[in-house]
Amino acid sequence: MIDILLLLIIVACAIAAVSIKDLLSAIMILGVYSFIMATIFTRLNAVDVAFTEASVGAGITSVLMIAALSRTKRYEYLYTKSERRKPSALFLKVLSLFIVIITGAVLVYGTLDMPEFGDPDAPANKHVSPRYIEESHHETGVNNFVTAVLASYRGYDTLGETTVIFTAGICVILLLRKFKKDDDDRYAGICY
Amino acid sequence: MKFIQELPVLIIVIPLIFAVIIPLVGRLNRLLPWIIASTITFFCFLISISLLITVLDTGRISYWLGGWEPPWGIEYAIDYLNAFVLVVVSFIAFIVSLYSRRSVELEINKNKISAFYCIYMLFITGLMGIVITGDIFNIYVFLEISSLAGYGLIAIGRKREALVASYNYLILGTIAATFILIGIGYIYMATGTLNIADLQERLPALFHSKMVLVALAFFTVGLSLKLALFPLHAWLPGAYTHAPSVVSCIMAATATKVGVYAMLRIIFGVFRIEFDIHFIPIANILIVVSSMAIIAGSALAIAQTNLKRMLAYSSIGQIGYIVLGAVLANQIAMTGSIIHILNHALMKGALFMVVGCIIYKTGIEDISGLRGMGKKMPFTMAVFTVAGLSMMGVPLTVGFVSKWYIAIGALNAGMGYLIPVIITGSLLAAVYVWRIIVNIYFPEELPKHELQYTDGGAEITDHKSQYSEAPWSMLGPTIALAVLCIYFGISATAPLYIAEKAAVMLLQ
Amino acid sequence: MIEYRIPNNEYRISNIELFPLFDVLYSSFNFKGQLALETVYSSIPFFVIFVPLCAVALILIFSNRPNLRESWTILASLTKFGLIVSMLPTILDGKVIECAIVTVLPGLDIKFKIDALGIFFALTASFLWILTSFYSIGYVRTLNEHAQTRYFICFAVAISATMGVAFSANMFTTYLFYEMITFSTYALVAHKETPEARSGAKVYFVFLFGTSVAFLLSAIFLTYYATGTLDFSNQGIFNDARGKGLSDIFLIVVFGLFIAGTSKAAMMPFHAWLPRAMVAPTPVSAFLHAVAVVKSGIFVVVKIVLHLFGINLLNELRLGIVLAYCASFTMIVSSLIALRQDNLKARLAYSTVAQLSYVIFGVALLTPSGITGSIMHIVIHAFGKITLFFCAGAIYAVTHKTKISELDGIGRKMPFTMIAFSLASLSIIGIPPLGGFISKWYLAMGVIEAGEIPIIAVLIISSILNACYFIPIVYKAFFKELPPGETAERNEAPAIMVVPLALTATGTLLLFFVPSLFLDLAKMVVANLN
Amino acid sequence: MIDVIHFIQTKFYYLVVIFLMMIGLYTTIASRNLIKKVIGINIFQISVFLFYIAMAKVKHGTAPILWDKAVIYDNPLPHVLILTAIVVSVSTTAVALALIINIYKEYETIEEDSILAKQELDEEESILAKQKLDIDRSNMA
Repeated sequence: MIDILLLLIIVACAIAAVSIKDLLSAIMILGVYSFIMATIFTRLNAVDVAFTEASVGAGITSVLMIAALSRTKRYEYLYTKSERRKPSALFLKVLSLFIVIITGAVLVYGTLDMPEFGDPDAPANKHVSPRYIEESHHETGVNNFVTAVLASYRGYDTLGETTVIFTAGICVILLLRKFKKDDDDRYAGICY
Repeated sequence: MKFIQELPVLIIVIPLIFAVIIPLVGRLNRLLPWIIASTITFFCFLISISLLITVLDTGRISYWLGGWEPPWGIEYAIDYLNAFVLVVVSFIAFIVSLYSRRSVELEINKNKISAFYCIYMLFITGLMGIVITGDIFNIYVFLEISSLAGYGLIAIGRKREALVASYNYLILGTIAATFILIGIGYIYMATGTLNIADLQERLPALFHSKMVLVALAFFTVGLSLKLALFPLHAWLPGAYTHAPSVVSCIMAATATKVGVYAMLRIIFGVFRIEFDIHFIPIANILIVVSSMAIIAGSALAIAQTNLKRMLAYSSIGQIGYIVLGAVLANQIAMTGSIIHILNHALMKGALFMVVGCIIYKTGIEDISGLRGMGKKMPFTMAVFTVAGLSMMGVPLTVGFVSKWYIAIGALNAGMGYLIPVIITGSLLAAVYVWRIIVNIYFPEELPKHELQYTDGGAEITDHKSQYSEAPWSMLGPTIALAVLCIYFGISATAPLYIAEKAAVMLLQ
Repeated sequence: MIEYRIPNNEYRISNIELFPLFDVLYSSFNFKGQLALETVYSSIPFFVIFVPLCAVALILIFSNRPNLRESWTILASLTKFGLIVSMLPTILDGKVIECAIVTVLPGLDIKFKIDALGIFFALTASFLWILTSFYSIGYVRTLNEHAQTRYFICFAVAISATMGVAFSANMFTTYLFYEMITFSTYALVAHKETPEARSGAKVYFVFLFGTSVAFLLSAIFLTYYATGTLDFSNQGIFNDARGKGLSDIFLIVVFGLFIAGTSKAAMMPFHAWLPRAMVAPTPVSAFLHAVAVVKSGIFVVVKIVLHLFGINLLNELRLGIVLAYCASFTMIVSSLIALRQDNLKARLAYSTVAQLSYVIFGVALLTPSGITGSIMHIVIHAFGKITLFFCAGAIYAVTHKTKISELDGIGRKMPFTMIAFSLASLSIIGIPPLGGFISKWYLAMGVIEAGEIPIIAVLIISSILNACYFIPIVYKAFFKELPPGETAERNEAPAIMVVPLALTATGTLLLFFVPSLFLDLAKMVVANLN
Repeated sequence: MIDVIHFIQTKFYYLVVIFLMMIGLYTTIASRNLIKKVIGINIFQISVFLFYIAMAKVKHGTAPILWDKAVIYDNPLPHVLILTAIVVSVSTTAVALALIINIYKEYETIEEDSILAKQELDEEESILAKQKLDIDRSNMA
């Protein structure tokens, strides 16, 4: 029952985050969204993921967003009625709705053949993962299977993940650090 | 011996390590990042060549990362197809690094250069990772590495439009990546595995499953976004136009090619062709879409006044050729498609390098600015002519080789009505290329008030009289690519041999 | 009496008996026995193509020293002619020279094969290149043209490509050099860089490149797909595929695409580029648009008809006669248009359009005499038309006159030029004792052999029209008074221009009296068929 | 009818996930505010994470940590994948935000419409400047 309640709340959060015009509030609600998501993860026994989502997803993302917001504008532009009725705006809306509905319909169509929720005989639980559950303790000596897989079996994904952080870090530094202008800026005089 | 066996992982790990080192040593010497980037990409090129030779000798290489056998661990699987693409990517990366020094010095703030080379290396690593890995989730991770690096590279551009272009690319790229993630989820749910070879074995039994179908749809849409297939190309023109020349060059020559590779791998390597034929008409949809891409991309290219934007649209058309050849799904067309990965990398690389040379020397990005440039920069313009003719698909250039294969493949597939599409693409290419070539060599007399603007200096110079060629450090690599455009146009035996093997492998 | 005995299919060239004089005159080369199509391997063809390209490099290097630069052009033209002549005896022995350069793709080789038809065309073009080189030097120096280096370079590339077309052993090689001609001559047409030159060149490019990509390339794709080969063969290459159930509609479409693709042959409605290309300097018009470019177009058509489809196949499909009617239409209509032109070069251009259709007409008859006549017309028209263009150029260089209405009495000022002009125009009209008569004779014979007597009327009407647009010029030049203010003083162009045109005019005469070399080659082509 | 109810009962997690995804995707595409787009993309991605985690759940399973009493464990592999994906998602958000800050610095707005308008102005200006430069130079000449 509590699961259903959580899901309802999270849907409400998502709708609220998306529709509110005050971006600061939207960001806060997004934080709440992440946090409830972490709770749901815990309910689904994904404790490691829940930790990460709560700290990284809800925490860091919110902090970053607020930091960004502090340097830009807090309120989203309110379109007037006439602006909202312009053909281009309407077209965009209809197009996005169309895309979204199609995508959603395709996804729902896919679920028709899905194994039931929690089915222990689902292929996802049968083929590769049993070995992680049965052997990883012997093979790696770690009690937590998730950690074992993360660090050992799929260690290179983790290396990739680290690289992603590094790449993002360098990009952010590149974008935000104030660099001195070049002394001899050859582009200064050229217009094209 | 040991070293040789570790090559598949070294080609990823070495550039990764040096990517970290570059910003550290960048403070010591301004030239050092460039030297490292060139050396390491050259090294990667050598590794990829040796991998290719090994593959040709012994067949598929399977490298188990961390010693865990697939499907439990991650596998780097190298066969004809990705060995070939790996060589293309690392070669272009090497050539572009060689070329980059002067262009980067001019177009990028000096203090950002070491960061630039760092991201550049990460970008290449990401691309090579996508190509080499045999694990579908690993593809996602590397895709994100290369994409993030790509956003950074584009944002380095000097004009403020670059930021917006980068942001647009980021949004669409992230949507694409998330689509791919959904696809991975669905397919994992259906099969319980992430290893590509394992997937290929387990999928045929599940072809009737709706999950598999949806997974394919999401992969196709996600990858089409990434490789800028026609209606989903919105991010590409802006990104190529506003990025620094070197970045446009590397992205045009490698990034979309790797996207195409991923598409080939997933549509044919994971799902097999029977699936397309018997379960959904995805091949037919893609034939229509790619034909549209060929025509629309080339037609839009004609309408452009900015040289880089024109080349960007022409890329969209050329990507159409690659996808068209692939989805015709017979050996000849597939060979054409695979070889076009190399050919388009060569010619588009050369063209963007030419643009870099022009910008370096004159700052001109407008097509009209090329007026009479033939006298001023004869070598650069000769390269432009060669690569341009190649775009038109003139015999003895690489462009003809791929078009020939794709056209004959279309006929063999019983789709003769695609010939007009291919031909129209060529003709439209002739319009936008020849227009420029004429302007280069047969400059029109301008009315007096439209005098040519040239260098940043106030001096008015006449293109016709002055010889002012780009530095050899830029010209050398550019000419090298043009020479290869002709060499592989005359004697395409070696790449064809590999492409054919790859095609056979994909279609069996 | 010349007899060509071919296994299984023995026939004689009938007209020889009808006209005994020919028998005496033309049997100097006595070709007897079977045509043993022995193949000789040699690298000479490669050098023939390569020599002008070497000249390009040398011209470029010595671009600052005009005399030295031009001497390379001359040297190259002589060397090339020598090389081609050196191959002649082998060909006349009934052998075929082959030379494979490189395999681009499996099934697509760059390969040369010199047979009688190829050497026929190569001989014509390379001989005329020598004369044109001299003439060009005179022309560009007299008029002090700009960008002379580019001019000579493009000329050399164009001639090299023309040789490539003449020698190619398969459709791919042909296509390759065919495109090369377009690209290299573009620069020559746009040479003056004036707005008219640019727009003329644009039309030129759009027509030539556009049709060759849109139609010729598609036709090549389809041919390769249907037959798996592009090699020329005397029997045609479609027979096997047809035996396996290739539909006739497909063949008709491919043939149509081929013919539409060879717009260099200037058949209506693909002729529009030719008059527009007259913005080029006159030696270019003379050589390229009377010999190299248009003739390579014609040559490709002949190749397609004889060696790609084969006479038998076209006869069965009844395509030959359709093509012949198309050509007839072009002949008449363009002659009518020519009548209305006042610009001398434009009139010559439309005349060229008409004359080119004679060649297509002849070959489309698919009869031995028709083919012989059509091949002969390649060389005969080349000599005649190049003379006419040379004369037009000489007139322009000296007096800057371009219009026919201005030519009153010019024969008194430039007698040599105008005599040459008269000879050439009589030859084109087809009056004996000039070369034009021979080709028209054979064409008429061809019509009779084909049993399509009504079309003979076309030949007659067309000849009358030819006379109508040439004779008045000659009349004006010699019998009208000079316009007031001009003296009848002799004022010829420099010798370097007059000598070539005198030589080509003499050529038109010689072709009537001693055509044996060319005629034998043409007959060998016919004998090789089937 | 029973089928439908059964379907919803057994797969309600997935259906909710899909609904959340679509909210996110819609915002990403339709919103004209740059930060709102990032919010949308975050919702989109996080809901995909839920999809994976829901997939990993096994009835009566326990968290995939070695435990004496446990008989059935949940599937650990999707957890691993999502740990990676969360980090990737945050990195992307960081870069996007950095870009937005820079865009705001340059354009003084984070609304797509006004950015587009300013870009058009830019282009017009550069054309005008070019013409002016040309005229200046021709005067000089």
